[in-house]
Order: sequence, then structure tokens, then C-alpha cells
Amino acid sequence: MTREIKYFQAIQEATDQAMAADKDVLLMGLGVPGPTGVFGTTKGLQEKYGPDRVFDMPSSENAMTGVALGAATRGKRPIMVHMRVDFAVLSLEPIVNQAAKWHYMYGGRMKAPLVIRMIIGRGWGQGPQHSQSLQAWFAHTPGLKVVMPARPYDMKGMLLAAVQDDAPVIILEHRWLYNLTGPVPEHAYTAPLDGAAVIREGTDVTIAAASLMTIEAMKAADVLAEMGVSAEVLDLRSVAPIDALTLNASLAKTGRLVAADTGHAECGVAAEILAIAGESAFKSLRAAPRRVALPPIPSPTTPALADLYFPGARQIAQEALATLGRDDSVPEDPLPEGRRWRDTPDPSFTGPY
Amino acid sequence: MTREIKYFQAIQEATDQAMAADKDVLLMGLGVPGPTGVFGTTKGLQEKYGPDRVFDMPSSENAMTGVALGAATRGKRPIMVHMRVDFAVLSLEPIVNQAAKWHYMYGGRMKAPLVIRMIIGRGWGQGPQHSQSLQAWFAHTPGLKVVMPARPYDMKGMLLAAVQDDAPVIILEHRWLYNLTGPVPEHAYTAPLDGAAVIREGTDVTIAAASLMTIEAMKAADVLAEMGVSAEVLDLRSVAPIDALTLNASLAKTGRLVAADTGHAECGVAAEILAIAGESAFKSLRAAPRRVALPPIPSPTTPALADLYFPGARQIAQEALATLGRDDSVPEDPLPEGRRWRDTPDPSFTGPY
Amino acid sequence: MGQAGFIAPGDFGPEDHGLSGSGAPAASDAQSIYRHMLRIRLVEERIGDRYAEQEMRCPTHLCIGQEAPPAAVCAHLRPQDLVFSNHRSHGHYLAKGGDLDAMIAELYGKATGCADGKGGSQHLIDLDAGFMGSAPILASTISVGVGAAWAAKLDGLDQVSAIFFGDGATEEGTFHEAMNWAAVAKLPVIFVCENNLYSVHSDMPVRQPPRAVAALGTAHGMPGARVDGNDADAVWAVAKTAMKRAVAGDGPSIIECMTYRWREHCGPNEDTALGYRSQEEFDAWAAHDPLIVGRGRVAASVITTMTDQINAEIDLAFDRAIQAPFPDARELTTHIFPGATA
Amino acid sequence: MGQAGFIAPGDFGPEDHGLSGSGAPAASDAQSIYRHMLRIRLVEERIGDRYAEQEMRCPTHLCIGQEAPPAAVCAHLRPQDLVFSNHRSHGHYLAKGGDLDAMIAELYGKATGCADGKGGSQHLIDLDAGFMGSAPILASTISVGVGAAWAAKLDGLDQVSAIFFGDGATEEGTFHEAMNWAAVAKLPVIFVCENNLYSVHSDMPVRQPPRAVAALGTAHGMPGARVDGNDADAVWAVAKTAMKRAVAGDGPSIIECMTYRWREHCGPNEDTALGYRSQEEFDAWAAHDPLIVGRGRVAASVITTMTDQINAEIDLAFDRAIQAPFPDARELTTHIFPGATA
Ligand SMILES: Cc1ncc(C[n+]2csc(CCOP(=O)(O)OP(=O)(O)O)c2C)c(N)n1
Ligand SMILES: Cc1ncc(C[n+]2csc(CCOP(=O)(O)OP(=O)(O)O)c2C)c(N)n1
Ligand SMILES: [Mg+2]
Ligand SMILES: [Mg+2]
Repeated sequence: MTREIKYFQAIQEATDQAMAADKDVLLMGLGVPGPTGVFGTTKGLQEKYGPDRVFDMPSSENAMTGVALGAATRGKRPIMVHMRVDFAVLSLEPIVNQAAKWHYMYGGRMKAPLVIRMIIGRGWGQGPQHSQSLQAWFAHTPGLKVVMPARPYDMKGMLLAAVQDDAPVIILEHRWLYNLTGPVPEHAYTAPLDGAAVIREGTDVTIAAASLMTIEAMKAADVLAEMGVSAEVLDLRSVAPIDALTLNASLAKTGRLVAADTGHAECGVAAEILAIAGESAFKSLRAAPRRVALPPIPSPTTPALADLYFPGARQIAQEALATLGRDDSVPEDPLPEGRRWRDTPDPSFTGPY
Repeated sequence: MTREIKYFQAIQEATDQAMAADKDVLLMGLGVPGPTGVFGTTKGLQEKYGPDRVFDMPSSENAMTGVALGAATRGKRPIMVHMRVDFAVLSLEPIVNQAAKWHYMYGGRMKAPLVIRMIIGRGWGQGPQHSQSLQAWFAHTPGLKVVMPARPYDMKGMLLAAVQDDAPVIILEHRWLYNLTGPVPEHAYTAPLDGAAVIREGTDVTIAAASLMTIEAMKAADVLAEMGVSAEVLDLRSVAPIDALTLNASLAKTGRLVAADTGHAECGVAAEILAIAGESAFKSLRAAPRRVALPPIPSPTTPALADLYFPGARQIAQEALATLGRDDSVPEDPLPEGRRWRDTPDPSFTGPY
Repeated sequence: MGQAGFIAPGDFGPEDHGLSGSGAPAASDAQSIYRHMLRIRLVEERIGDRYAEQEMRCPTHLCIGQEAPPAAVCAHLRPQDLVFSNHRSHGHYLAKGGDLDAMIAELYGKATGCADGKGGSQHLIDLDAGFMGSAPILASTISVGVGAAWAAKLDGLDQVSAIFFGDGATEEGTFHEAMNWAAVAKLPVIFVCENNLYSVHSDMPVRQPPRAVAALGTAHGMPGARVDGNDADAVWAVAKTAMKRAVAGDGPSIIECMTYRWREHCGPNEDTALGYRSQEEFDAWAAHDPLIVGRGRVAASVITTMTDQINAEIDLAFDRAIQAPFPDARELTTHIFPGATA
Repeated sequence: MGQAGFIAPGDFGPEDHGLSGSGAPAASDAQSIYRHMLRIRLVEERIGDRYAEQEMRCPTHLCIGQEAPPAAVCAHLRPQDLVFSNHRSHGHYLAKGGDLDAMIAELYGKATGCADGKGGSQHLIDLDAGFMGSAPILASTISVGVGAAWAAKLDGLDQVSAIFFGDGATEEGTFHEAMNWAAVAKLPVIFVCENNLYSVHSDMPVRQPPRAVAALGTAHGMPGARVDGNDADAVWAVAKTAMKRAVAGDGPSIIECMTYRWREHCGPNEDTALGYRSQEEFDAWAAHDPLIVGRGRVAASVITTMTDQINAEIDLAFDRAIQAPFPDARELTTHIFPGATA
């Protein structure tokens, strides 16, 4: 039986194995060598690989990304970590104007094998500037590979694959996945950066999701099953590229689509999924496809509003019912005894981060 | 009969009138007071309104956007200009994390009435870092209004409306529109920031487009008319919000959709149009909707590849035919005598900008 | 993680980079400054005490140990002057006269909060007090504060912007861009760097070369001073010169206040056990408590009275916050765009 | 637009911010530097002459008048050293030994270009020569160059990164961030600012306070020097010290070269008619031509021979470029991702 570990441990283990295998792999970011080790994901690695390869940096997201790019052009394979996607907004110039384009614009002479990990925040009042989920921006940018693993197995394998890949790879990790457990082999392995996976088979409706929304989609599928609906859950794994073949194969079977994403709907990943379905699976579609995504509102801090802001399994199930023409409403999961808010992933989470 | 002026003149005139009407309106940006006046759009305004209100700035896109925001919170109405969208990438942090969110996150106590003009480059070897068209990023961001006027009339009216609006407004201006002429009243007027316009009626297929693609769509409609197809052209004018009502009304009539955008397809404005159509006009759709957008490739510099890279009227018409199940091919517009490349909007354009 | 170092309060002594201090606060001013420091301390301690109840559900950065810079700088600010702040904002908010009830309610996520609960601890605001907002993206409010000063200058207003930020924020490029332009435009700005030696758990040597943050002023065309940031009088003296410059139209200044954070970066607990800083270092700075340093100028009995008054005020603020309602569901879609919804 | 000013070549005299020059190039080195300057000049002039034919269809920033910094700095660089450049890149590319044929072909958008035509004038590259690329987003390659130096340091390589940028680029925050980290990590970097007084049409006073760019070095923990950038010997002397520091592991330095652009910001024409700079100013700098300043150390007959040789080389480069094929349509989709397509 495969060992089970948590998502954050899978990240740490993949990084450890990548660094052990290749001395050119570097790890950098605010707090990377610090005592809390970026929520455990970088813990112990400076002790193991030394301060030359694992190191802290100034709060200079822009230039330090350029530094990573420069090192990458000289054969290094830096992994850069941002505790929040929101901070990485400062580094879009080097990521999007430069790293994404250097291979092409120099006629293939340059390579930028860098990996940038960005953590999507949520809950405990993360608010407007600590809970953005901007994968759509990166997916909109040619030259980047953009992945959002939902499960520990994929997280480990895709991080190892990303480090080996010669292109810049953006990995978006949802903070609420960090304590989820799953089977993860102990040895180093890679998982493809570009394929979706059907992680639950069904016949009535396809739920295409990534990252935390994949977990919510699985919960929704359980709820739907009780309501007599057989949902197929597609874990996109990668949002650039999106695996249209697997999506369309699923739609050929179900004819109905709910796309669920942790970002905003407008020009977001959910929009892209609907666009692909419309373009290439139009004949399969038997009902209007639906999106579950953040509303077009900045993220509020108070739990009283945050709980209304973030959609989850219930909204996914509701939209799935809608594709079937049903208007019975999906009940809200009751809160466990003693919990008033849904602003933490589990009760072990007691703030402030 | 209404006077005809060029697009760039409409910008200059709107700015002039906005500044004349309200002394709190400021104009700033690299080269704004310079001798070429940002392709004529800011010409003569420093002479008229003085160096306090019209001024150059250091190459500090990030902080100067914060400066504009700060001034806006104190009652000013700054208009900031970027010669290329690509440069504005450095200012995403203050635009997206701050300006877009300050009204909401401070419970309505703050306002950020700033206007940011960004010019989309193309042609004459603008290449990978001078021809990005990143409207999708802004449209993905709640709290911003994002407009892309295609015609001089709208440009003037929407710029005047943007200056009066209390929200941050992003205006994307395609460089190839600058010399286009159209009727523009001399007096100051506003045009709504949020509605699409049917600018050509048709019955067979709806072409929804914005900015330069609206112009290309009109040409495509001519071509299609010759091929026996009646195309309706919808000028989106605003890409955030997108006017779904007008779109759906058109689709109710035509049942077919081509979305054309100057940006990339993936998670782009064209994706959003298809998503809206799928969600809310599914019953109207009689054929798979199609996108005309940039391929997922950085912009190449050489005209030999740039000419293949940018889609236009021909590709729009071709996709429109496809929605009708036709596979006859639309001929390429012959190049005028003496021109080898399609990398300039018109022969008056002789580089380098 | 390297070995935790030991930097004592006096190790980074005062440096004059063109900005010298002038005078000392009068007795009544010193007492008022002390009262502000004490009030900030007591508010922060109360938040720390009650944070574990898990009713203040937002990231909260306490400024215990760092009370002198806000109190001493704001002592020079007039009602019309403006303050811009960062993630560690409570002291700045209170020193500028921000409403205590609205702040505590904001931490509790209540409708009566200073941002209707939408902002939390990281997004305090009180426009009536001239507290123009705080935001946790490092260095991001610095340019905004410069922009406000620019508006004031354009309007011919006698209005100064004081901008507070940490040592880590000076590593962000936008800080340099903002300094540069404030100097070019000769704006009435006081840049106040609270250098507490750490950015989260990272010490200075991994982040900056060995030079005073105040020395960056010279590079950007403005005078600067590094002072003992736990000595309110020292901060007051250079802030006075900076204020005089700003009001006279002589342009911006930068003040670097050497200080120390007592609690964990974010949250209510002490954290020397983490190992990134030593207990010796902590103890040395705790002994150099701004409330001890400043005590000489205020009678002990006065301090006792102050303490009681402030505690009563804090009791009330917490009571009110806890009793206040949460924002209504409708608030979710309110204030996305100005004027769009009520 | 204000009144065009007048800044003469000597107005911003040398300033020593901790980096002094050492010695002067030997005669043979001086001759080689002169040859580089002359070659850059002649290449740029030829581009200027032929640009109006509209066959070089890309934004092109000529460096006529600014030949000394690339020639004199690169005189110290060894084959293994690296150069990073900006939009005004031709001089840097040529001085570092970039292939002339491939550069001209790149301007013509040909398949034989140094970037297969995909980059154009703004994206030159020649890895064999250690010319690591140029990019027109201001200041963006500065941090990349620092990163390359960091990789070299990690690998224990004896390799220096020289990074060229303009005065305008120093206004970008990333420049400061990169300087800061180069100093923290003590990297083998030479920062070379070509201060030609203008950023497009904007003069210094609207962009920066009155202080030398070289003075920013001090703020960021490294020595700097401002020198006459039209005097190759002066540039050479400080670059020598900077190089020595870099090779010895003593860390980065910054050199500010005061120079002047003769042609319009982008394109082949003269532009004093635009009015943003005066004819007098232009004339003063034209008289202070680096090719005149440097002429004393090279025999006139040698210069004549050089000129002929270089012109022949240029003739050939243009002939080859013009005859070369454009990239095939397949190239559009090639090299989007490494390894994905051939
Ligand atoms: C752009 C950005 N990068 C990183 C962070 C994460 N972060 C929050 S506070 C902080 C430390 C800041 O240190 P300093 O400016 O010295 O302030 P202090 O917390 O010490 O008061 C960091 C790195 C952030 N909020 N914003
Ligand atoms: C981020 C960014 N902002 C603006 C521009 C437009 N731009 C191109 S070159 C230039 C002037 C740069 O001046 P300087 O660095 O002094 O170099 P010079 O052209 O004088 O050699 C500007 C503003 C740009 N390329 N990138
Ligand atoms: Mg600090
Ligand atoms: Mg310049």
C-alpha cells in the first residue's frame, strides 16, 4: 500500500528529491530558509543543501525573478516561492515579458527553466490582497506552462516534472490543500504537466475543475449521487495547456458541463473551459454549460461576507442540477458543532495565517 | 454634417475638453509633454494647461501609478498614459491590488477616479515586448472598468466618460486605429462605458469584436456579403463589463457567433464572449461558436512571420463561414501595388514606431 | 537558517544624513506622546490577549515595542496632515487619531468597523482623522502617499503626508521610485522607516548591504537621519526638522527609526522559540522599551491615571465591537464601484 | 514642453563615489578600442543610411555618439564574460564580439539573423560571444545579468557580467532591487549606465533629482564613478578597477558614463528640430565626439586602413542579409517551448 502524506509534505519531498538529483536546482523566496519554511514546504532544506542553494531574498519580487531567469539562462534550475499570488503580481514583467518569451524571441537560443510556486490564500480574513487566484493571467501568456495540482500525488510528480522542464512553469498551490492527505510514492517520479484526469466517472454531467475546486467537485459529486445524478469529475491538473481531448471525451458521454475554478469567472479559466467546449464539443452539449467561480468582487475580509463569497461543493452541485433542468436546491453542508464560520479549511487552522 | 477627425485627434480633443472643464483633471506619462505628444494625443496640452497639470514622469510605471492613485484619493482625476501595454505590466500591483480594490476594501470610503490609457502596439517589428494586448488581465479584475473603443466617436465620448467616472477605468487603444477617421461632434459629450453597439445589422452570423477587431469585422462583413452571408457586427466597446444582453439579442437573431479579439484566445476576451454565449444564449446557438484571436505564441518581429501571426478580416470571414458549415475559403486581400508586407496599418506609416 | 545574531539597541547608532534633530518636546507634548505610546501598547496587548478567542479572524500584526515612531511623528502632524500605513498599522492609526471603536470593530469583522469589516486589521482607514489607509502589500502605499502630497502641492494646501513602512519595504523597487519622484517634485512628504531588524523571520544581512536605510535619502536627493526609534524624543527631534522642511516647501525627508518588534510577525504570541532571533537580543530590546525610555518625563501617578482611562476606553471598544452586528449579506455586493450601489 | 537646455560635455564632471580609475590602456589596447568605436560608428551610420529603404522593419535605436562605453568596458571583458543589454544594443553587441552578419540579418528580419528574425534590433543575442541578449523593456535585463553573475559565483566560475543601461532605466525600481541584491550577494557585476542626458525626449530635471547616478552605488553598498563617457580612456580606467573588483570577488561596481546620442531616440534621423534639445548642445557634444577624443592615440593612416576594412565587412554583411531568405512560415510555431518542436 502506498504511503499517505499531506500535500505540503509532497511539495517538500519533491523539492528535496529534485535538489538531491541535480545540484543545479536552487530554491529561493521570502522565508524559504526560515523557521516555518513556507508552511512546511521548504523545511529543513537549507540545512541539507546549504545557503548557496537554498536561500532567503530581499522583498524584491521583480528583480529576484529576473535574477532567477538570469541564473536559469546559465544552467541553473531555480524554484522560486511566493507565499501569496498577490505578491507575485510585482514580478509579472520578468515572468511575462521576459521568461515566457526568451526561448521564442531569441530563436530558440535561450532557455528559462525556472519554476515559480505561488500560493493562493483564503480564509481567516486574508481579504482583498491575500487571496487572489490569478492563474488566468498566466494561462493567457504564451510560453508559460501553468499547473494547479489538486492532490498530493500530482503535486509531487508535477513539481518534479516542472523542475526538469526547460520552460518556465508556474505552479499555483491553494493554501487549503496543504493539509489534505493522499497516497504518494516515496521515490522520485514525474507526472505530466499537460493532461487532465478523470478522477471520478459519471454519465450525467462533467465537472471540470482544478486545484481546490477539484476537491469541492468530488464532494459535489457525492451530494449529486445522493440526488440521483451521476457526475464525472475531471481534474484539469494543468490550466495551460488545457486538455481539450479529455474534456471533449467526457462531454461526449455526459453532454453537460460545469466548470469550477478558484479564480474570477470573467476571462478566467472557467471561461476558457466553456469556450473550448463551445468550439470543439458543441455537438455534444445538451444543455447550457455553467461556471462556478468567484463573483466579480474583491475578496472581503470579514468571515460574514467571505463565507458568502467563496463558492464550493454546494454551488457546483447546484449548477450541475441546473444543467439537468432541475431546480431543487442543494442544501448547505451543516457546520460542525462549535464552528460558526467556513473561513478555515479545517479546525486545526486557528489563524493568523 | 458632423465633422470628421481621426481617432488620435479624438483622444486629444477629449483630453483637452476634460481638462478645460475640470481643473482637477491631470495628464501624466512618459513623453506626454514631449514634442511628439504620444502620437499626437497629448499635443499642445502642456502649453495650454501648464506643467503642473500636464507633465512627464520618470520611467517608474509602478510608483507613478501609485502616485496617480494617491492624487485621485485627494480629489484629482489623473489620466495616465502608457505608450505600450507592455510597459504597464510594471504597474499591475498598484492597478490591480490597490486601485481596483480601494473602494470596496475600505467600505466605500475611498474612491480612485483614475484613467489609464494603454496603447496596443503592432507592426513594424514591434515584436514580443511591444505588441501585447492584455485587456483580458484587466477584465479579469473586479473593480476596473475596461474599454476598447474602436471608432473616433466612441473614443472621445468614452474618454470623457472615463474621466468623470469615479472608478478606475482602463482604456486600451490600438495603435492601428490612430489614423482612422470618423464623425465626431465638436462639443464635449460622453458615451456610456458599458454598452455594446450593433454597428451593422445582419441575420446569419454575429461577429462580436472590440477595438481594431471591430474594424476588421466590418471589412469581414463586406467580404461575407459578397459571399452571400449577412453578418451582424457587434462592437463591444467595453470588455468589462461585456454587454451580454445586446450579445444575446443578436444571437437570438443569428444563432451563430464569431468572437474576435486583439489578444490571445486562452482565458481571453474571446473566451469570455463564448462563455457568455454558452451560458446565457445556449438555446439560440445553432452552430459551434468560433474565436479569432492571437495564437498562443509570442509576437514575432520579422514581417515574414508577423504577417502570419495577426489575424484580420479574412480569418473572421473564414470562421463566420465555418459557423454556416461552409468550407469555401476566403481569399486574402491583395496587397496594394508596391507593398510587400501587411505590417503597417497604411502606407503613411514608415516606421520606426 | 543561519545562527540567530545579537544586535543591541545601541548597535546601529544615530546617523545624520543631512537631517539633524532640533530641540525636544515641551513637557506637555512629551506627556501627550507618552500617552499615545501607552495607549497603543495597551490596545495591542488587549488584542493579543483576546486573539486566541478566535473572534478577530484576520491577519493581525502587532506593533508592541514600536510605539515611539508613530507617537512622536504624529505629534507634529496637524489634523489636515495625512498618514499612510502598512500591515503593521494599528500604532499609526491610533497616533493619528483614528477611531478606536471602529478599529476594534474592524478586527472583529463587524458592520461598525472602520471599513465595514471588509478590510480587517490590514486595511484600516479613518478619513476624518487623516488616516488615509493601510495595505499589506509591501511598500505599496508609499507611492500613494506621495501622490496625495502631490495633490496637496498642486492645490496649494498646507498639508504633509507622513508615510510609515518597515525596513523590508525598502527592498521593493517602488519605494525607490516613489522617493525619486518625491524629490524631483519637492513634495511635502516625511518617509518614516520603522527598522525593526527583521522582515518576518529574515534578518538584515540576507536582504540589504550594510548601510543605513536613511542613507538612501542622499541617493534620492533628500536628507535623512537614523535615530533610536525607541526614544520618542529622538524621533520627535528629527521629525520636527522633517516637518519644517515639508511645510516650508523644501521637499521630502527620510527618518529611519531603529526599533524592535516584541511579538511574532503576525499574531499575538512571542516567538523567540522559533530561533530566528535570540532571547538575549529580545531581552536587550525589551529593556530598552519605549515606555521605559520615555518614562522620565511623565509623573508615575499620571501614568497610572492614563492607564486606567485607557483601559476603560479599551473595555468599551471591545464590548461595542463584540456586540455589533456583522455586515448584512447585501454588503457583499455593495461598493464594488462608486455610485453603483448605495 | 519646457525650454531646451544646454548641457556641455564637461558640465557633469567626473565624480568619484568610491571607484577610482587605474592607469590607461596600452597603445595596442587603445588602438583596438578605437577600432571598436569606429566599427560601431560605421555600422550604425550604414544602418541609418539604409533605414529609409524600409527593409529593416523594426524599431532601431542607434548609438552614434555613444561608442566609447561599450568599446572601453568590453576591452576588459574576456571571452567567458557576459554582457547584457537594452534597446540601444548594437554597440554592446559589436564590442563584445557579436557576429555582424547575424546582427544585420536580424535587422532585416531574415532567417539568418541572430534570433532567426524573431527578435529584431531590440533582441540581439550571440551566446558564442557571451552577448546574452538585449531587451527593450527598460531595466529589465539588469536583474537578469545579476542572476547570471550569481550562477557564475555559485559555480565558482571566473566570469563577470557587464550590464549596460541608460539613465532612464535607473528610474525603474527593479534597477534598485537588482543593485541591492548584487551587493548583498557580492556578485561579479559591472553596472554600466550610459547617461546621455535624455530618456526619449525628456531631460533629467523632470526625472531625477540633481545627483550622479553613480551616487546610487553608495546607497546600494557598492562603489561608483561618474566619468566622461566620450573619453574611452576615462571609461577604461574605472572599468579596470571595477573588473579587478569583480574578478577578485569584491563585488559589484557602478560606472556612469556621461555621453550623448546623436540621432533621434528611435530611428535614423537627426532630431534637434523637435526642440527638446538645442542645436548648441548637440554641436558641443558632436565636437566632443568619442572618435575625435580617442584619435590622439591612433595614427591617421591606421584609421584610414581600419575604415576601409570595416566598410568592406559592412558591405558584405548587408549584401548577405539582403540576399538571405526570410524565415519559413513553419518558423512561426517553432521554439515556443524548448524541446517541443525542432
Ligand atoms: C510584496 C509583498 N511581498 C511579501 C509580503 C509578505 N510580507 C508581509 S509583511 C513582510 C515583512 C515586512 O517587513 P518590514 O517591512 O520590515 O515590516 P515589519 O513586518 O518588520 O514591520 C513580508 C515579507 C507582502 N506582504 N508583500
Ligand atoms: C518599462 C518601459 N517603459 C517605457 C519604455 C519606453 N522607452 C523606450 S526607450 C526609453 C528611454 C530610455 O532612456 P534611457 O534609459 O536613458 O536610454 P536611452 O534611450 O537614452 O539610451 C523609453 C522611456 C520602455 N521601453 N520600457
Ligand atoms: Mg521589519
Ligand atoms: Mg538616456
